[in-house]
Amino acid sequence: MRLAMLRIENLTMKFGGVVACSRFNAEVKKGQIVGLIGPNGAGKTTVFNVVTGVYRPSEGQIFFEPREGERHQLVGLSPDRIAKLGVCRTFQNIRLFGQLSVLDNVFIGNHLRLKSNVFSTVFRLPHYTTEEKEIYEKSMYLLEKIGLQDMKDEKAYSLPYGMQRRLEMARALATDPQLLLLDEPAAGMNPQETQELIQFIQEIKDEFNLTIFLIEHHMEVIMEISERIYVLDHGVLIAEGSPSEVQRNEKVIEAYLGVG
Amino acid sequence: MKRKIGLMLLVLVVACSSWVGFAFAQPIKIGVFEPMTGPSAAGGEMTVEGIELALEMKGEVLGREVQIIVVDNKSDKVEAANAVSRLIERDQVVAIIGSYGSSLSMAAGDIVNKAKVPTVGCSPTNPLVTLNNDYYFRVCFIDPFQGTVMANYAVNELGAKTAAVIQDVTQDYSVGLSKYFIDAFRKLTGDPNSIVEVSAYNTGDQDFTAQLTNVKNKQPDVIFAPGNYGESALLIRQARDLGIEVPFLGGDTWEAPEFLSIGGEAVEGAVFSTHFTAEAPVTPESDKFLAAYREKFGKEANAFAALGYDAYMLILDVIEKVGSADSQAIRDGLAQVEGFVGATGIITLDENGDAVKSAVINKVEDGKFVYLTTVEPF
Amino acid sequence: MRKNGRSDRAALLALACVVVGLILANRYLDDYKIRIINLSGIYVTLGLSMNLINGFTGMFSLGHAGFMAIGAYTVGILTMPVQMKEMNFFLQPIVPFLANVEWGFLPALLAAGLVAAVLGIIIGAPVLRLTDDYLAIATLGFAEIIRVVFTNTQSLTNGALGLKGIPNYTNTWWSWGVAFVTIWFVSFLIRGSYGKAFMAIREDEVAARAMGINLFKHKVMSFAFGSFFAGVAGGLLASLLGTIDPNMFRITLTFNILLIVVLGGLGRITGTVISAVIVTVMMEALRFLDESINLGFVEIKGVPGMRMVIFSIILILMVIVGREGFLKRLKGRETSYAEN
Amino acid sequence: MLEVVDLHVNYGGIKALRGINLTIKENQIVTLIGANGAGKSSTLRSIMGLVKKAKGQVLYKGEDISNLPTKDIVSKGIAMVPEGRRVFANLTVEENLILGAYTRSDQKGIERDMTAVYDTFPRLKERSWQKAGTLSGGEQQMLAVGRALMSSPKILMMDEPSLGLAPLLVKDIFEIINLLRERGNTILLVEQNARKALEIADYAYVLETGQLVLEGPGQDLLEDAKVQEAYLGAAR
Amino acid sequence: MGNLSMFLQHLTNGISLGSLYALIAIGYTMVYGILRLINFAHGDIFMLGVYLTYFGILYTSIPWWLVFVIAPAITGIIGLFLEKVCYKPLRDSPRITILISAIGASFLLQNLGIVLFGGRPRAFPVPRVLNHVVKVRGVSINVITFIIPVVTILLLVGLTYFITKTKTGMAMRALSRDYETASLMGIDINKIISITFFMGSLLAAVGGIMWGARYPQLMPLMGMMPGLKSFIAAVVGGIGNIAGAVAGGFILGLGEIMLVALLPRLTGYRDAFAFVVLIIILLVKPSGLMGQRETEKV
Repeated sequence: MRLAMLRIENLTMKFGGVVACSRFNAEVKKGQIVGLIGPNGAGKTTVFNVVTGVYRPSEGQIFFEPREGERHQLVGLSPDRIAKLGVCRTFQNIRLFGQLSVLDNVFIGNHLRLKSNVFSTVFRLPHYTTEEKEIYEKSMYLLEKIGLQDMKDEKAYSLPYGMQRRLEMARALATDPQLLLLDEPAAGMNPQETQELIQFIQEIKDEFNLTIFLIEHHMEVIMEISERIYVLDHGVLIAEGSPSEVQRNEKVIEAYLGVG
Repeated sequence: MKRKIGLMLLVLVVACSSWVGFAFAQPIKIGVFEPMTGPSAAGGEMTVEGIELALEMKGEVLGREVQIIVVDNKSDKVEAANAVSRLIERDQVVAIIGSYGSSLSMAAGDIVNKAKVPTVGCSPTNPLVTLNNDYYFRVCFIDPFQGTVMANYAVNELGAKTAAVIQDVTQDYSVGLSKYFIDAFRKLTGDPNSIVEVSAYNTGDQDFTAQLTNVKNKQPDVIFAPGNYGESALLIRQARDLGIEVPFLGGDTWEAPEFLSIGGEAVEGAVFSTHFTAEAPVTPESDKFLAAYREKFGKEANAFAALGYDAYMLILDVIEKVGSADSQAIRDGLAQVEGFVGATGIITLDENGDAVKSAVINKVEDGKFVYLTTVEPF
Repeated sequence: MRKNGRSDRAALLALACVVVGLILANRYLDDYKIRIINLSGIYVTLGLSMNLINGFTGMFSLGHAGFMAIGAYTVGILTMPVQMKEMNFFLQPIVPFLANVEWGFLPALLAAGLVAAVLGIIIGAPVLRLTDDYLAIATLGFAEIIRVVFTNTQSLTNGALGLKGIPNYTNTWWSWGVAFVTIWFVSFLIRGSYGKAFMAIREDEVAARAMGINLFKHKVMSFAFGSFFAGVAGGLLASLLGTIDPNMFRITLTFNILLIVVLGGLGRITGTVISAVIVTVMMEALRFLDESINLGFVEIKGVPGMRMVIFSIILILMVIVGREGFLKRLKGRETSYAEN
Repeated sequence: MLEVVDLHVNYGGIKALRGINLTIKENQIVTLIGANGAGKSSTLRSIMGLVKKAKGQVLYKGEDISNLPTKDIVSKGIAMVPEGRRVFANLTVEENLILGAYTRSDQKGIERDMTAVYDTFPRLKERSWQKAGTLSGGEQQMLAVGRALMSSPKILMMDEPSLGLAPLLVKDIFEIINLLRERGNTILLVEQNARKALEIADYAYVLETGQLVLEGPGQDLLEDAKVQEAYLGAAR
Repeated sequence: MGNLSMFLQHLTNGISLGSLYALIAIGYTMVYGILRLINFAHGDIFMLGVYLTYFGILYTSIPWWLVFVIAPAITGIIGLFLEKVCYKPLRDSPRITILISAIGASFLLQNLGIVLFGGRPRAFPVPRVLNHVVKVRGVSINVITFIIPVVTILLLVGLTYFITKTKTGMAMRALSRDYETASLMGIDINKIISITFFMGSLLAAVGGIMWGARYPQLMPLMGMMPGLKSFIAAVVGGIGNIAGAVAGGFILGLGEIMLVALLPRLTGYRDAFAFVVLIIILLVKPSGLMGQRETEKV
């Protein structure tokens, strides 16, 4: 039995009178890539927002267990606490630090692991300089990984769409996450870019020993890389299982894939 | 090395130019820093009118022309300090007049003291202005005197047994005056409980009904409410609306046409101390000043114009007496002033540089300031 | 990294120039010009401290006058000689525990900064979760409250009478020394990880939190640093003027600093420094607008207040024409927030 | 009826549209499909004058309307149902509909259309005094469509009307679209539910990263292998 | 003076002051509600309105009641012009930018006031009818004190009607949430915003006239404090909500008076009262008493 790194139990989220998500249960095991699909507005991003602490759920519990014997209840924690525990994410509508350079965006991803205090950064004490150098090298490595090392001084907003998506992922990787939540990483990408993305996700998963939970519309992505898929519709879980199971599920076909 | 040569050259140039300047009998420059904008603008304007009039009447001393340089201090401390510094350095004035508003004068105090340029204040009545400053003088009396005068008037003339005080806590002038009034009033009545209420407001406030309602409830015999003429006029108006009938007493700042126009009928009967009144000329110089003022501005002069006039005339008188327009000489001359006959009275400067002179008490009657009495220094 | 090295050298060069400039200025310039130089230095500190909060961290705070007041009074009360205090507090004696203190300038300045920073944290912490305009109004409110409190606590601040006779320690070395410490502090802070985190918050709070940045902690930190330097600058100003009162610290003072920050560009250090100097000098240079101009044959009557009209027009133009600051536009690097 | 010629749109440095050409004939349903961020919404928005065009023209009945302000385009008879419905949540249902007819002054016509909308969407009539923000997603979508219809448009453009709706409602929406066409409206439809869109479309365009990659009658595209792979899911 | 009549007097004073705050807050809240913009210059437009009335009465032969109509109309036009110059170019900019522009506009009007009208205060010519005192059982009330709440309530009713029942009002409400969709309805955004600014400034001027009649002292900086306080009133009531603004105004006015009445020792702190209330409201219920909370979408 693999460790259930993320367990969502009975999650319900209401906004005013609207129920975005109702009694949702899911589990992501360590080392897995798990997909979350469903029509637009089904409540997928809400699930991500609740897991990362942006919203506090109306009901339900979320457990994060990065390693055996270390279990955290994520409900009630602030987003930054959750990120520190090792859960990081990307956003559906890219949220980079637009006016800052590409390098700085990744640099900031490292901030939560910074050991030096603010005064040693200002007075540039030796242990900070060493640490800064490490962060710089790590950031450059990540930029190389996504092929943006030559654009490190460009402002983030000036990058083309596809590169912005990749930069967002590099930024998230810089936080040293155990669990990475990707919100529609392939949105707006053409088939070729999408293929590259699939490879990239596999690669980083292996290299950084990640567990990945992703929302995606591109069926080829989700079907190719996920081990398990959850299907949400109107905030309700309508199916779960392996890609092939889900694909054959009639409810799913009706709600999402569309029938003739 | 190069720097040294540069320095020497510079010294040479400065020396030459000052010598050349002297040879052509450059005008004697007197700086004026007064608030021409901002909350204290009215007082500044009135003062400058008097100074300009004095310049017209006596534009020459020791055979040299006198020039005044007026700088706006915007009723602001930083600006006041800059203005004075500029007068001293850029305009090279030998003496300075100013400023309406004690806090503005204080902002200039350190600068004139350091630069050793004698300065004569027209109407700053806060004792701190001249304290510990060998170069600051003034032609007006100070708050302790004014507060005491009004307390005397209240007790002796009006027969008041109780009083309420409403002060503008943001004005040093108002706070100071109130304090001296309270002390004197308690002493005169011999009753520590004779001050029945001390209430407060801020400059710029327009609604005083709450404070006044509290005061009304205490039924004082008089109300002492020194402050800006604008706020004071509104305050008295609202008091009358609330049915408070007792006399209002105040200080020299009330002497402005706006006090009458804003206050309207309500300020009828208000009594205040001031430095000078057109109705009771105290010296021959008063008559001269009044006539000239009437001719130039077509209206009756007020105390601030008269004080401006006196400050200027005093400086010129000292220059004449010591026979030099050198700053140090003027200062030393000022320190000796005794019995100078000014428009506002006979001025003797005490060891602090404060004028020892009489105060005038005015009353509002039929929309005009009417002279009541003169109070001699104690 | 190499780029940093180069700008460090440029900064050193600039520092050397200013030091030489100050030596020359102190030797050849008159007190009036020295005073302007002092004020410029103080305004550099003020501009940068406000820019740290408003420009780099993106919190729109209008509380600067309040923090300056705290700093100014701290320096005033701590450095004033004992008899001077007695003389000042002639209406109501000063509270006994302050009556006999007489500190040196440096410890007093540091205390000014610290008191301002601590009050900044106490005051700021609860309101920092407000956004934009609400934060602006709340901080402006705090500055007003500080002013009202200072007016009314007579035995502590001498109320409306203000303080007079604060020793004049401030000279060009102090004012520009502090300015340089501020420049150095802010630029190193911004270059380091924490400063980048501040800017991340400005760019996108949600994303910053998702990257593990504790919003509250960082905002409070930025606010504390900003108010620290504002307090120190207030102390310098008090010591330069020798006299202070609560009325000095009105909203208008904050607006002046805002003008400097907007002119120099939100989130720009060099721009702020240059604009602080320009604005201070212009405030004086434009005095002619308020005065009568004699052209020989005709005299144009000066209009008091014209200067401030011009300044407000400049402020509005600055915002409309160059949204990120005029100086930046002069440098030809054009970007727009809005298109992002 | 509506023609778009060589349309370019830039957002900052990003080229959102790079030369789009569309032709919409009267009484047709034309659909625009493509992935998120491909530029579908940008196309609609620039036709309505909501975003600045970098280059290109929009012709309506032969008349150049590229540079008209939005309100004039609306009064010419083009209406749009924006993505995500965007009903005025603080207004009642009825007020939303009244605003839909903002450009019109024929009181009788407005009343007639209002009745027509209420007939088409009886749920709205039941809730006419409710604030629009309290409606469910499906009801809001109906309101958004009804509101657009109130301007009695010649051309109705819909941006992802099925977004976030339950399958049943999606079916309803497409039925309504069909109905509208039968009533003589011309419709430009942007949809992510590519299959449904293509099924009802007379003509369709496929957008990819700001460019048209494919066009043809709806049925043809539905059978196109590439389209099937990319947009209909590899399911079949 | 008995305790009861003193209390009643305080109450009357509070209602009088509160209704003035409310009157100015209506205009504030209206502009904010539509544009989501704190029009810092609102207080200064208020000042312009009072000065225009002053000049109208003293320097023209127009009867005062007509000036009371004309001056606000002119002020409205000035407000509309201000929007075109200072705010319109920045409509798509970040809020901070517009806020700075608003501060600049406020600063500009204040200093223009100093240049044009001089720094010295002037006396507002209060028409006789508005200015005599009535005594009711020991409580003194100036007639103007009756008029102001009446005007406030009338305006509240009138505006509420306008906003809820007319097409333009509907367009305003629609616009306040969503410019773009509003323009999709064929609403001329610029026109509606202009109307909003016209009305907002007109209301400021009406408030100004009432203020002038109650506190007849005119100064170029007179708009600052009433402006800030009525803004606070608008926030307390829930900004964007007209009834809320009126409620906020009364709360603030009564609160200020009652602070002095109940805690006479704290009179010096009266000016800080409004700000303390503001901060408490912002922390406890940022949307104000009657406002609705908006949630940010991620």
